[in-house]
Amino acid sequence: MKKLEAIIKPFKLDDVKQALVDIGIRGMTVSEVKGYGRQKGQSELYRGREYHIDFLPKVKIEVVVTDDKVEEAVRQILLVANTGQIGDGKIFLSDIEDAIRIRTEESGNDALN
Amino acid sequence: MKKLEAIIKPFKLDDVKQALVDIGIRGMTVSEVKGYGRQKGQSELYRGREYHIDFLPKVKIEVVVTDDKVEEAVRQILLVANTGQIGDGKIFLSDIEDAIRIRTEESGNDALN
Amino acid sequence: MKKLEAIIKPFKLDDVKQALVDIGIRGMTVSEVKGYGRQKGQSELYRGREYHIDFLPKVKIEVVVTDDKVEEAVRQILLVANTGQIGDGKIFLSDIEDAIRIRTEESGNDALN
Amino acid sequence: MSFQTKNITWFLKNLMSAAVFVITLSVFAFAGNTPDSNAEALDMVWILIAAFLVFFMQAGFAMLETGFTRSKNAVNIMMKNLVDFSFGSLAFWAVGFALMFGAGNAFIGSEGFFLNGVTEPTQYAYWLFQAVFAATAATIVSGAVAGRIKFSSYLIYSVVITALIYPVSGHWIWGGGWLSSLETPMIDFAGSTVVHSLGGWAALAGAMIVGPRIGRYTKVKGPIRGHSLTLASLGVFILWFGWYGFNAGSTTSGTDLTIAIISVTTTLAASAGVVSAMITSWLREGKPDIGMSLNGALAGLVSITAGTANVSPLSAVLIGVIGGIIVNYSVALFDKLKIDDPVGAISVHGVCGAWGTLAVGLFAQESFGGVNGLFFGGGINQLLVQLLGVVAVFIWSFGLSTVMFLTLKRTMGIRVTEEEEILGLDLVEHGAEAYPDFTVTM
Amino acid sequence: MSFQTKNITWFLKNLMSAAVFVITLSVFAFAGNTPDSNAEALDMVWILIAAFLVFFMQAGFAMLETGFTRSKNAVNIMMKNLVDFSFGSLAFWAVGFALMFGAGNAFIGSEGFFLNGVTEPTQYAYWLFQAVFAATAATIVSGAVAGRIKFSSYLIYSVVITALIYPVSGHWIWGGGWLSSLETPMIDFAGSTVVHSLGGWAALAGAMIVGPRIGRYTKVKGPIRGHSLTLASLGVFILWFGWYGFNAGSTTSGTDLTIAIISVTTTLAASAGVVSAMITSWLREGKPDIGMSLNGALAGLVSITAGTANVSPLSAVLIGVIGGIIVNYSVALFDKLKIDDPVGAISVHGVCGAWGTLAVGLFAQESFGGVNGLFFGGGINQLLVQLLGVVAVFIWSFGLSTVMFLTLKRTMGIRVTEEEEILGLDLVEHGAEAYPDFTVTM
Amino acid sequence: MSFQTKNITWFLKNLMSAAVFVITLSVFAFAGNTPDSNAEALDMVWILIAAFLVFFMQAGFAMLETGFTRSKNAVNIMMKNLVDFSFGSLAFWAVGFALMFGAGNAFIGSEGFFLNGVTEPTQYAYWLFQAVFAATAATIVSGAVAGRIKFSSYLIYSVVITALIYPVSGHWIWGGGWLSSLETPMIDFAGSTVVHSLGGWAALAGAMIVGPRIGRYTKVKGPIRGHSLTLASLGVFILWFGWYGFNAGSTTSGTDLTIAIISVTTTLAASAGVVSAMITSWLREGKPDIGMSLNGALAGLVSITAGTANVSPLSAVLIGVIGGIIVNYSVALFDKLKIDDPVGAISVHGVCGAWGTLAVGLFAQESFGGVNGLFFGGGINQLLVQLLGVVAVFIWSFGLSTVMFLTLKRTMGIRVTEEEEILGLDLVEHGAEAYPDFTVTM
Ligand SMILES: Nc1ncnc2c1ncn2[C@@H]1O[C@H](COP(=O)(O)OP(=O)(O)O)[C@@H](O)[C@H]1O
Ligand SMILES: Nc1ncnc2c1ncn2[C@@H]1O[C@H](COP(=O)(O)OP(=O)(O)O)[C@@H](O)[C@H]1O
Ligand SMILES: Nc1ncnc2c1ncn2[C@@H]1O[C@H](COP(=O)(O)OP(=O)(O)O)[C@@H](O)[C@H]1O
Repeated sequence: MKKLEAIIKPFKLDDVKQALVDIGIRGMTVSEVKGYGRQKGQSELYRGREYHIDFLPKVKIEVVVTDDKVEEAVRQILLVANTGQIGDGKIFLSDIEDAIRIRTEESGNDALN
Repeated sequence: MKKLEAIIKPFKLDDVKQALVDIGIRGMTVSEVKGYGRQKGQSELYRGREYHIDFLPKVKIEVVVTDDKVEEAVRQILLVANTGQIGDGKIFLSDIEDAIRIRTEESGNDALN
Repeated sequence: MKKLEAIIKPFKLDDVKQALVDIGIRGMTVSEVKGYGRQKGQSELYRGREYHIDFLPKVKIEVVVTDDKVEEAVRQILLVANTGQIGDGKIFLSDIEDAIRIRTEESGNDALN
Repeated sequence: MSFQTKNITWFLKNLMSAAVFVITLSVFAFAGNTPDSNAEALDMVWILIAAFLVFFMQAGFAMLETGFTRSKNAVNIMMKNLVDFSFGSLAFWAVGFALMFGAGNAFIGSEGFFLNGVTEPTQYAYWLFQAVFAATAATIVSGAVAGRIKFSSYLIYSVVITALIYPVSGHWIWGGGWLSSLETPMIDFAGSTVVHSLGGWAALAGAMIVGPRIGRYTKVKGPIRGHSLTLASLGVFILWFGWYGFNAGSTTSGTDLTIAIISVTTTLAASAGVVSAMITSWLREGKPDIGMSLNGALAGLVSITAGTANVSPLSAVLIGVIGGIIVNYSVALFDKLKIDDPVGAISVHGVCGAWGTLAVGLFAQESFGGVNGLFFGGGINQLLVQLLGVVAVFIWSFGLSTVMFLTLKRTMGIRVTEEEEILGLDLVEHGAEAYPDFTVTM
Repeated sequence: MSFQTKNITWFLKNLMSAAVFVITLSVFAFAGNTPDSNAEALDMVWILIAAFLVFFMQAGFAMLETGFTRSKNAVNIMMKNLVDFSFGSLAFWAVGFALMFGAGNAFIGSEGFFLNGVTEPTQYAYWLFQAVFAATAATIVSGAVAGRIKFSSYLIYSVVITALIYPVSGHWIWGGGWLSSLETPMIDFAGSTVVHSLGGWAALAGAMIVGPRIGRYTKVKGPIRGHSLTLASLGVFILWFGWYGFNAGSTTSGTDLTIAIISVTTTLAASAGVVSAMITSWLREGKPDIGMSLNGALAGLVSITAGTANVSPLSAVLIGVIGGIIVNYSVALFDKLKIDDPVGAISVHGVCGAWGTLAVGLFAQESFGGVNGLFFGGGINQLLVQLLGVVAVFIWSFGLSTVMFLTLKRTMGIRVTEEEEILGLDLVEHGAEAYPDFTVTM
Repeated sequence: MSFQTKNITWFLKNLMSAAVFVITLSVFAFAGNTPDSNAEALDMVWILIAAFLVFFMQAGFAMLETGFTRSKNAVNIMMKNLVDFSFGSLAFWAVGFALMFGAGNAFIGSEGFFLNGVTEPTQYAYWLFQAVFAATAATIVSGAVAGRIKFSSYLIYSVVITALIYPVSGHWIWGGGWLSSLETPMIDFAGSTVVHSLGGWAALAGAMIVGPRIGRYTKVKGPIRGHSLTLASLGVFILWFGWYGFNAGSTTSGTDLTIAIISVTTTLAASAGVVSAMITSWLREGKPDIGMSLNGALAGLVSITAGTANVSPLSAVLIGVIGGIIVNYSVALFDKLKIDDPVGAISVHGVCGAWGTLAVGLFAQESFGGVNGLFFGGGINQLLVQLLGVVAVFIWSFGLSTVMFLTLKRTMGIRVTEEEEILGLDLVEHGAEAYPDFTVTM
């Protein structure tokens, strides 16, 4: 079981969600984050002064998938979230030891279906 | 040392927190997230049109515990956060290599007490 | 490749970011969280009643670094985020199996540079 | 005469002959501007502007209530405020006004339904002024039952209060009924009792019958905090602003120069309410509490409303100071009694309304409103009459509201289910979220 | 006479001699307060206060529009509202007023640019009242094109509408032009057509030419929701409050006692609009929808604006009820036509404005405004004239706005790029964020 | 005459005899409505409504200031605005009014404490009008010291400014003191100097002595941004609305027809301020900046306040344009000087207030206010007197405020600790959070 954490541009959320659902993933958890990276933040104005914002709004999608789905899921995200511009984000992969569904107390892969 | 990530219904936060505290867990970190899953989102209205909201408000509790506490913590969460209805959420377990308390620079299990 | 999750006091965010950037880290992801811990929450008033707030505002910095940078990154965070007072926060270390840059599909350490 | 007719002959064609212009503009005037017609017009202008200001108090109530409650119920609060005014003003047009001001007996009026028979402009103006008052009484209840009452039940209730509960006791005091026909008539100049206490006691009945919000008194955790003290504060500023219409407009005459002293006593009592409520909270809790300070402003305003034309500035300050203290202890008391009133409406409107009404019996001064209270050598009579009025309206409003809310409870139900309450009224009652910007960030 | 001169002789030096005081204060008065001078002064006070209230509607529009749109465009909405009033009032001063009210022909006026030649105080007051109306017409467009129009293009457009589009058709109806010179002159008391439909049809042209927001009709996902229904509701309360100035102020006379009945019909129609819009949405969707209820209030207000001085309270209720129903179906219709109007401006102002204008031909009653409509035995003439006015203004406003927006589109461009729209107008047009508190939490 | 007495005989009983009704309603009137009594009443109605509008500016200031500052200080801003008005109006009642308008010498008044000896209604009205002005002066300081001043110190300061600092220089200019007794008296019609500059210079002293917020000038990171530009914009709309009361109310007379031209110059100057401030920011920074545009509106308003009754519409536009440019450079200047003024109060009120006062000496025109300035052939005298007034008030206000703030600093302390500032004033001073909805989501 692996966790994919995808940091993406906010307006890609719907597309990425749909792409994941289309390959049979049935759950995910999303949060608003701020990202710092190569994509340099906007320059903004505030009461007549220009300044630089380092942190840009991003969306983090966390999705735990069974091992056999990892590759496909990554491929889908790469496909859909890519705009070709700096700041498209990253996918981080890590190991999840177990998952438990609170309602049924199922665990392991069963908890994900 | 393990990390438990519990995605729960927001109104269960206080109960889960208390349950964890009661078994001697002394710290946790909480964030607001949106969840997609089997629990189908509400249908809402907006200026005369009905539509469907896929993402529902959830709360994510992250708690890093020593290995010996994992089982008990999971049990407590299952006990308290369960309403028997779809959408109660998940617990994900993963490995944490080390924890460091910033103030004292203690690391390992000491950082958690 | 490791992930550092640092839970810090919000007003330290800028300093920590700068410290990480100064040692050559080129990306990180930040989110607002609420923390429960030893630092006892403020006592607040609401319409004439005193009460206690358990959860305090914290900032979570997630940064994925190549193995050789872990130690330095931790040291920097400890250096900068420490105020010597309860509630300074924690750093959690965990393993990341892979990172992929969405734009270029680079993976591994390359995705982090 | 319609707008455009006037405009035709207006402006530039007459640029060279300003005199002609004035004549044209004042067609009616020349048909006979007299001191009396001018006085009548000025009175009407005053009533109308005051009515507009009182209308605007609806915005104040909406902001105050939503600020003091959770974001998951914000839409519901807005709907309740919008709808109690709308249904309320229609109900007051159809029924309420006739019961309150129509010829009738000492208990109730009975003529003028649907403004039938009304032809005088001044009567229309007066209707509007009274309608916005009636809607205020209805709105007071909204805050006290926020977060758990069923929208449909609230809607029915708000029609009943504006069509029946408010007008009847209003008739007693303002419509020529028994409380105004006593040898020493009750004095409630702008409605500490007629409007505020009435609303406050209805709110009390509502809060008791609908019961406290889930988690309010059952858990160790703190109070259920509101979602925007900024908007709550804005609400108080708007209410204070509108209150000038409420109090000074109650002369229903702009040629009655007491409007000046009324405006002054209103200002001073409100200020004094803020100061004393804040200091009281500071002494009790160690910090100047914003919730109490905001409530202090309203407490001062409600307290001065009955006697605003009858007391000196100094007395107004004292009345406000006491109002500000009362509200602190009253809120604490209802909390101890586990009567859950998210915005403090019972204390602010009910209790301070009663205090303000009694205060007239103490502080009234002949040189202001023609009557002396206890402290100014007028004896205890006025005070007793005021007390009688307070009690009578309490019995009427609390009694009828209790009947009404209980009936609703037993028939269509008065409270949303536990699950609905947890999800929030916005979602379950209106299918809406107040601040849904997350998934739409695009 | 300047302020301080009066003050010198003012107050305490004369404390002992109040009589002297009054004399001092009323230097001018004693030079000759007459019933006519008083009536003139009262008229002016009324116009000015009404103008202030109409000005305040800008705040209402700003809140309504920002509430119904996303937070990433909130600053842009504020800027548009601030700037259309500012540029608009300057444009109306320089050009618009002369075209609308200056002596000229049946189609257009042509004297009084820059208030040239104006010396009478009443004319200044009248200018202000008209300027805030003109700015209202401009602001209506803002909501319909929100979230994608280029700021610079909007700015140019708002100058054109206040300097040219609004004044010319305004001249026809209010400035002595052809629609007011017909045998049966068109009746549009406070501007259902002159202001609201005009703005609504311009909004229609704008929304069509600028095109829908990205994702609005192309995806399965739901509507693009606004970021604060609380602020949107506040906006409606403010607009309703300001509308009293809009309608009752349109007598441009405080001695004209019809201001009372106007205020009453305005209140009842707005209330009726809320009630019927809410019930309609309840029946159609199963829940009382807040967006529709808020739009219902505005629909009622827009609908009564033309006939506010010409219809009975009961007719006002009916007009409002129908307005509230219309707005439901109209919003749905434009959605089906994929004309993206984030705040419903086209339906509320355009369609309900037309309905309100026609309603005068149906519901007008001699005992109120001197004219009978179809339902009261006046025959069909007035209705036909109203229809003529509706159509004429539609052609003018929609036509000219189309030309204007198309010209802008082909020259400087009318819409931000896709990338900019996604990032939000606040960032790309103003370098700002409306709620930037995250990284600054410190 | 109390309300209910009137009501008894009111309405439906007399439905058949409207004539009787009018008589009943106008008991006083028939005792003698005269042109003079009507004029007096109209003057009072005007003063009061204007005072209500100026009161409402408190809401505007509260929204503006909270919008431009961080959410962790939002409650504190609300409290400061609520409390400076409340303490301020009590202080002005007790002391300030007597010092300002009481008989005395050229420097200070000394009669009428606690409204002692005041009996005339008009004097009460005048007190209220002056009290809301005094509170405005106090509130101006609030924004400049936001985010770090101790609440208790602010509270004391706000009493001192309304009880002493404002009234004394006010006496010089409006109360019969030396600046109004010069051969060529200073002209400050509605208070560019008396109110705004005074407040602005006090704000300057405050901001300098309390020092910049942590991180404001010490780090590379950008400015400390506010938490809601939406609320800040709402604040500006409210202020603009209230300003009509501020300026046009300053005739303290509704029969003085200059209220029309005042309202026009106020509107045009504000609009011009927006336009020029926006364009200046656009040229300087490449984008139309909302902060500057909002400040531009206020800059235009402050700038026209002194000369609003003395200049032509065209001059008003020029005065506003220059105000809008000044505010851009002034904000930048104080930033360079590291004087931290989160809302720009010093520039808007202090600097533009001075500009507006001087502008009278340049643009005054006999045909408007009876006096000619330099540009209209009046010579340099008026300008020099204006300059004298500007300098005198600067010395008085800045001097006394400096003394006051330094005294507070050395005694009870004027600034919260670093840790408290980082946590936010809401938590440490009031034990509150403005938006605490997270843990309560339930
Ligand atoms: N090492 C990292 N650890 C955690 N998050 C990162 C890291 N590097 C980048 N990110 C996240 O990915 C986002 C995009 O990265 P950026 O360098 O701007 O563009 P790109 O991924 O296209 O090279 C950042 O805003 C940040 O949220
Ligand atoms: N595979 C997953 N990865 C990450 N989060 C998930 C996953 N599946 C579910 N979740 C989270 O758990 C929540 C509850 O899941 P859901 O399927 O709705 O109900 P249940 O857990 O009762 O089956 C979701 O809203 C989502 O936040
Ligand atoms: N076991 C834990 N798991 C996850 N987060 C924790 C844990 N313990 C502490 N935290 C986070 O660290 C923050 C600081 O911890 P706290 O115990 O208050 O102070 P300190 O780290 O100085 O001992 C908490 O607010 C919480 O967000």
